Amino acid sequence: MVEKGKTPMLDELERGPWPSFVREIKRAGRKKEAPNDLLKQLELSYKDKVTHWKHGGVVGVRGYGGGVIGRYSDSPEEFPNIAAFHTFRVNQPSGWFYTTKALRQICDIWERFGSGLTNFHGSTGDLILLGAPSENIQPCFDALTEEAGFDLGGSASVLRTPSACVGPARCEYACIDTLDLCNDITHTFQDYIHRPHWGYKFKIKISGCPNDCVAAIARADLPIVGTWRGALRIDQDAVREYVNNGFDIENEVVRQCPTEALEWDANLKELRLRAEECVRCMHCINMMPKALRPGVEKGATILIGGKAPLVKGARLGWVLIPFMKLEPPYTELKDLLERIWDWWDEHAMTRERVAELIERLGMAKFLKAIGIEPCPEMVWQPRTNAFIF
Amino acid sequence: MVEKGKTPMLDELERGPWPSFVREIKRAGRKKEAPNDLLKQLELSYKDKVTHWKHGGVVGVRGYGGGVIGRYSDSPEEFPNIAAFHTFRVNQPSGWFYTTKALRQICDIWERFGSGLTNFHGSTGDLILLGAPSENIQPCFDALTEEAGFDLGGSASVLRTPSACVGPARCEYACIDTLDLCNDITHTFQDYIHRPHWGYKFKIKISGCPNDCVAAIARADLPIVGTWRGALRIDQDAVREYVNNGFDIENEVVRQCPTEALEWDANLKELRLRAEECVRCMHCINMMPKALRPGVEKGATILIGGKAPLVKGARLGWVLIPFMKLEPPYTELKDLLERIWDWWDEHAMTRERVAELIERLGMAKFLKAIGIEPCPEMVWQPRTNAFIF
Amino acid sequence: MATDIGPPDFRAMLPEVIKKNYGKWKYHEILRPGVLKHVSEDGDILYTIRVGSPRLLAIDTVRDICDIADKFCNGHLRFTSRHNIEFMVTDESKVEPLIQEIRNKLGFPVGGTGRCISNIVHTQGWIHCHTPATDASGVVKAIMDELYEYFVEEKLPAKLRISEACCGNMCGAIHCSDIGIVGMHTRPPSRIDDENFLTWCEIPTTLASCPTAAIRRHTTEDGKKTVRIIEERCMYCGNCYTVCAAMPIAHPEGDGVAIFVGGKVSNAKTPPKFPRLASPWIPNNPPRWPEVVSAVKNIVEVYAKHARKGERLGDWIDRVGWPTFFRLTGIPFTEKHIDDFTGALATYRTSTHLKL
Amino acid sequence: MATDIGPPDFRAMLPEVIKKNYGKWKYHEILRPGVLKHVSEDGDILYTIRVGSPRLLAIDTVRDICDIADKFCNGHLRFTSRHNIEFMVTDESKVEPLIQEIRNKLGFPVGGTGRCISNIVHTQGWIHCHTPATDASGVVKAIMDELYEYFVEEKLPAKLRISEACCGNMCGAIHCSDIGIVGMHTRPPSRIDDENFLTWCEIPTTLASCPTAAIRRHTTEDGKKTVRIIEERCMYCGNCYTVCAAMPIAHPEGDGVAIFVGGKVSNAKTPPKFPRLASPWIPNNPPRWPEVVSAVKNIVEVYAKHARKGERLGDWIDRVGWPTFFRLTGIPFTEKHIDDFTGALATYRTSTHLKL
Ligand code: SRM
Ligand code: SRM
Ligand code: SRM
Ligand code: SRM
Ligand code: SF4
Ligand code: SF4
Ligand code: SF4
Ligand code: SF4
Ligand code: SF4
Ligand code: SF4
Ligand code: SF4
Ligand code: SF4
Repeated sequence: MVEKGKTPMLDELERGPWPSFVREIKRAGRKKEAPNDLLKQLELSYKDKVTHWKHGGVVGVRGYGGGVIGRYSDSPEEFPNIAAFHTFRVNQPSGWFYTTKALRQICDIWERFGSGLTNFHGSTGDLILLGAPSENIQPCFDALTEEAGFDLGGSASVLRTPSACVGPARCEYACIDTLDLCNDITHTFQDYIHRPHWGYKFKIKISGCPNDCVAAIARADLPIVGTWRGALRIDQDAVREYVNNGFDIENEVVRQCPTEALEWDANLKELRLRAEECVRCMHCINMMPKALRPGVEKGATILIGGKAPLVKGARLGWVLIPFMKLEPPYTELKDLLERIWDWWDEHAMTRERVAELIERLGMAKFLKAIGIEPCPEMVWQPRTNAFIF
Repeated sequence: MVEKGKTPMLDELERGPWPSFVREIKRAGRKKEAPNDLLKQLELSYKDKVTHWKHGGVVGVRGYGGGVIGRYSDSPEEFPNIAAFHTFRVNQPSGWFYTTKALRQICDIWERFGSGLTNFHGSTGDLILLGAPSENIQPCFDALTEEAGFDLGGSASVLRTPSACVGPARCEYACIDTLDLCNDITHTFQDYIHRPHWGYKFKIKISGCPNDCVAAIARADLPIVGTWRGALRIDQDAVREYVNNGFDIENEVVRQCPTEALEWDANLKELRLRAEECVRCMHCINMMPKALRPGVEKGATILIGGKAPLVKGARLGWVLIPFMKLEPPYTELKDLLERIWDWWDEHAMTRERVAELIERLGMAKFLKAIGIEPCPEMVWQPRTNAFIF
Repeated sequence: MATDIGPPDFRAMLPEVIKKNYGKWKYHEILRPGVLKHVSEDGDILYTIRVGSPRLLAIDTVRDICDIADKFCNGHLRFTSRHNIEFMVTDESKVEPLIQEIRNKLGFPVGGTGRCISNIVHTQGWIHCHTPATDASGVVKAIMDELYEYFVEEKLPAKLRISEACCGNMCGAIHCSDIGIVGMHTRPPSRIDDENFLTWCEIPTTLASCPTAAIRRHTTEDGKKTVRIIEERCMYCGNCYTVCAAMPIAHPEGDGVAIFVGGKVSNAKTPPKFPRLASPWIPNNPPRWPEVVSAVKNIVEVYAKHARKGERLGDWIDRVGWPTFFRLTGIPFTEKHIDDFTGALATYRTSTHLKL
Repeated sequence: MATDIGPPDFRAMLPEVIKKNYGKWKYHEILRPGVLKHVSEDGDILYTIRVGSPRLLAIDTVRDICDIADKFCNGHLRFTSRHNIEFMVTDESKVEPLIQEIRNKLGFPVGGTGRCISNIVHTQGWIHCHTPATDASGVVKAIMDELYEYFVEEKLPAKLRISEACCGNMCGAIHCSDIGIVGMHTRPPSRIDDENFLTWCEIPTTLASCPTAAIRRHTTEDGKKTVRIIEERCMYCGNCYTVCAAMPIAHPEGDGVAIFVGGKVSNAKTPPKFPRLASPWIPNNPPRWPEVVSAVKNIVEVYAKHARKGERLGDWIDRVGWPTFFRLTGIPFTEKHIDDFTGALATYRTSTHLKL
């Protein structure tokens, strides 16, 4: 363990009400040496104000092209126990549900092969096992798959680990079976997850409704967001109960509806919906979950192109298919994915995300290639310029 | 005169309730031959579906670099009377006010030297005299200036004829003296109007209030739009009168205010304004001109960069100076104009409008060069990207 | 020879009542379409009669107009920013006779105020320009004949401003109108006049004029320096022809008009905005452009039927959404409606806010 | 050797009550911060206790978590998309003891639901990455210590989501958060390792990686092929370093963080939006980054004071306008706030709608 006072800046971060990552590192340091070197190297970073990790480094397991991030210290003499400190991206179960049995198995394996440090979870959704020496990579992987039944997620130019919100498991808003869909496509496309077939990464995230609790629209090349067709459902008695309990339905719901689709008839004590105006923003439902629910004809909006800023700026996903039914075996969606990947793979430059490719070659070409008809739902508005090719 | 039946398509356009330009051409054709050839050439265009005017052609008056648009027929043998058919851009008086005396003088001159056809007015605002042969250009100009006291407006790479809404002459909304300002800067910058000093055109338009009745924001490199500081003025008695007469103030005004700055107190029968929320959109004033008026501290918002689509797309003007007092001799504005022109002239490529230059070199450089501090009013929102130089 | 005298001072042109009440107007009313009443702080009253004009006027018509102004308005009048004529009187009893005189002498309509369609701002077209893809005056006449009732009666939810420009230069400033009609070429300027090229044009300027870099240098077999078009890059903007006469772009079959809808200029309620594409191309069909006229009329009627009182066309569409606009008007939505120019990104729908 | 087995089926991980009521939940309530109650159509009830986590966990802590889940939750638990821990029980009487146990055993806070600040999504920083411009865990810890009360109490107008990414790659997906903190380099990667260049990097890929074409080929005096930076073009994005290890960009004094505000992901009420720049650069000041913490706290407090109930930070700012935001927070507005990247045009105010 790192002695108190040897890492004064990090010791400071043991204080305060929020759980401390320093305490976690120290705790792991009671059993292993790597966390202690990590802490000391980190203290050095706090002093120098730069990272002390070297650039990249390719490591991996047999038969896979990703799933492990190679990482080497730039001061291996000083911090020999983290000279090589690679991480595993372990593919989480849909919705991040675990039995304690499964978690304990992982802990035990990681105690054997790794630093004992984890991230629950990484920002893509994987269970991250943080830091193992090179020689342990393969045995650790073997133990994970054979003993615990866990596989690796994606890294590098592959299909990245899909993720999904809690959905029907615990949320009344879910319009699609996010967990089953996530599990199904993860299994269907294992090969794309484990072996680079393309020039860059591709991400899929699945939210059960437009609240988008996995931030799919911002972080997935293919965001899938549950929604419904037709009118949302109103339980007028339950609405009245809200109102009778003092809920200000006029100001908190009716006036906040972005399309003025709602009206509160104060005399009849009835909430009226002009269903054709509703844009499924969830607001009224969010405010009165006991009284309102999505409609009965459920499905999802499929979007395309969400991503982080580099290199051309961040992109939110764009509507590609306003409404698609999504039921097992999800053939329509899988076919669509294959068509998108084919086109992307054929035309993309290295490190070009699908959004960037569409922008470069044009939405019209993309739609044509994947066989989707243009519709006004795809855009906020038609073009303003007369530069029509 | 053109015989009925010789121009069957245009004859058709004599019918119908809207005033007919064909009738006007024919009427002018009773006195002159040019209009008759014009009609015949136009009939040919209607048949061929292409113009029969040749490209450009430089003509002008002594000492000026613009004000006359050269125009030659592509079939001079067939239409000898419009073989050369140049137009004058005559600088209108501010606000397009005329005495009949002035108009008759112009008509008489144009009867002497031109086709007898006019446009009241051109889209920039000039009084257009449509079609004269080359040899009449100079004498016509001399007559216009010496007899009628009219000068030419701008064409080519010059300061184009400024224009202004009717403003204080007949509009209660005017926050600046649009007509005086227009007249003043037109006279101050005659040299820039008559002789090309720059690589391209520059337009100024002046509207007395945010209703922008000369479409300055869309059509001027420097739109000037009257506005006010502080609270708009409310005559509560007059408000009550509107309401008593059945005006639905709640739905037509209060709810339409874009910033929820207004509230109608139905009990006290009082319209309340949260002045700090008002964005001066004019809506409430437009709806109740008898009761509401702009505030007392008047001035203008100065914008930059409005223009038509070619080559980089149309631009609406951008806020440059949120509020500037505008009183004779308008020194602050004129200094600003000179600074803008200096910078533009120094850096612009040929045919590069000021908006395009700002986009190419960056707003920050532009602001620095003209000595204006950045302020959040210049933008709808700050940047979303982290690509900060 | 007098130069740089500038325009006459507007003050010399103003009617007495305006000089007296300059900057002191208090409020106005619209008495009926085309008739405004302005009241000043001193209680003076001014009636304005707005008259539709073809803009292209014979001087004898201008003289007729002057006759009327002499008879009723002490020899003063004005024109508006949309090319209408305005007669102003102080005496209410003169309003009706003045309107009669206008009707009899000019035959021009009174209207265009308030929730009317006003005059169509337009440009030269085949009457006087070298670059048009369509005519201006003819299209305007055909449309206004059909929409006449909307000029003389207040039948719309709000004002509706139509503009027409005969080419992409958009002199008519259609680029912020409720309905903008713009001449569109749809053929590349490939019939290059190699003979005259170097006489009429500069190669660098010509190359630079093209927004899509579709023009490249070329030397003919007999050694003439000229240019050629990479046709699949050309978006037919015509900017090359503006700078170089040797590259005619007009084409009898390829030329036509596009219709844009939902722009506005005023800051009233909502900020100014550009109109957006409704119909990418409608053929030229002189003299009455029936397809254009009915397309415009359809949009006006759908708007009149569905928008709320006081709601500009673009504000209505933005409220109900473009999918609804396309559904109600029956205009087909195609890949041409999806922007692919520099600002395209901002037009893609980045939300699941959808009417399904 | 087993490969391509994929993740375990989630169904094996679900508690009984969830298996039974899968897809049949009817509504939920938030009983208090961190305690959700979900009721199914069959009347079954599920209580969820949400627990703040440092995300970086020692396996012994994971085992402690498992102990709690074994004791109270039949051996099931889950994590959220923002890295919190969720314990679920069906028996209301277990809620309080469970919370006690969490407090005693883990010392982690219960909260983060509804109108709280939830966990800060963040990335590796100096703990495990090669490109950071700042640390992640340390910044997050410092901020959450200060904003702790907002996690455990519902004190805000609406939910507030903070994210942190240690470099422009933005693994933390800060690019749609209410408050996004992003590591910023402000020095060009000019210390190029010419010796190793060709071993570590490909020249074409390196040139192509630069969004501003600031990298050009270079040959050293002794003939080594490498690259050089045109410094005034560089915007310090670090993308070149991502593809080429020979171009280190990190710099002790130049590195720091920028703060963006007003983004959101959900479609609730308003569409998703990107956050916008509040503070362009704040220096790294480990271990507690006091300037960053107080900048974030200031924004949270101004928001808490001025926004309406139910109004997300960005919706509030968009309603009152950015000038008001800058005025109320006292953050200076500089030329750096004015966009100059590809979408800049759409950010310029094209209206006179102004608070003056
Ligand atoms: C571990 C993780 C951060 C974390 O602490 O959670 C991570 C870590 C790295 N990311 Fe990431 N990214 C992680 C989620 C993301 C996300 C979020 C998401 O997936 O939802 C994004 C934004 C979404 C997106 O993909 O657009 C993200 C956008 C990037 C980018 C920029 C990609 C772009 O197109 O803009 C890079 C750069 C690259 O790939 O070259 C990158 C690269 C990296 C690298 C591999 C560094 C590099 O330059 O090669 C980092 C390795 C750090 C390390 O040593 O462990 N990472 N990265 C996340 C993966 C964990 C997991 O599998 O669960
Ligand atoms: C006469 C007029 C149209 C009319 O019928 O009213 C007109 C006619 C021409 N305009 Fe214009 N423009 C006229 C107002 C405009 C306006 C409106 C305005 O000024 O408010 C615009 C849009 C605003 C703007 O400037 O951005 C306008 C934008 C253009 C452009 C595009 C400029 C651009 O930067 O996008 C060109 C092309 C050019 O200058 O090379 C152009 C060019 C032309 C030329 C000179 C043709 C050319 O390619 O060289 C036309 C001469 C026609 C002729 O033979 O008479 N005209 N032009 C208008 C001037 C009358 C007047 O002085 O009152
Ligand atoms: C005479 C004229 C100014 C001039 O100097 O010539 C003028 C005069 C008036 N305008 Fe205007 N506007 C005039 C062109 C415009 C334009 C420019 C244009 O159409 O090209 C606009 C911008 C149009 C746009 O947004 O696209 C314009 C937007 C307004 C508005 C804003 C209406 C809106 O809802 O957006 C008002 C307010 C109103 O109507 O209540 C207004 C109000 C007025 C008032 C009521 C002002 C007043 O108190 O006197 C005047 C009579 C209104 C009427 O016609 O109903 N004026 N007005 C112009 C008449 C043009 C014509 O012949 O039709
Ligand atoms: C557990 C979790 C899903 C999961 O699979 O893990 C989840 C669960 C719920 N979300 Fe969420 N959301 C979760 C991440 C998100 C995210 C993603 C994020 O924060 O990165 C968002 C988008 C945030 C954004 O817009 O930036 C999100 C936007 C919402 C909204 C929309 C709120 C809004 O006003 O914009 C609702 C509706 C509401 O709160 O009434 C919602 C509602 C809910 C409900 C009430 C749904 C339900 O009926 O069960 C759940 C409890 C809410 C609560 O915490 O108050 N959830 N929710 C995630 C918990 C994260 C955490 O630990 O804090
Ligand atoms: S995205 Fe919708 S369905 Fe999924 S957890 Fe959030 S609120 Fe529930
Ligand atoms: S879901 Fe949104 S759009 Fe639909 S009615 Fe409810 S608040 Fe309105
Ligand atoms: S812009 Fe304003 S001041 Fe000028 S005429 Fe129009 S309403 Fe009156
Ligand atoms: S001018 Fe516009 S913003 Fe101001 S109070 Fe009136 S309606 Fe509201
Ligand atoms: S719009 Fe085009 S064709 Fe029409 S007048 Fe202007 S430049 Fe000529
Ligand atoms: S018409 Fe426009 S796009 Fe086509 S070649 Fe000419 S300038 Fe280029
Ligand atoms: S945001 Fe940058 S520094 Fe942080 S983990 Fe991701 S790639 Fe590494
Ligand atoms: S940091 Fe970015 S902008 Fe600078 S040289 Fe590298 S890639 Fe180019």
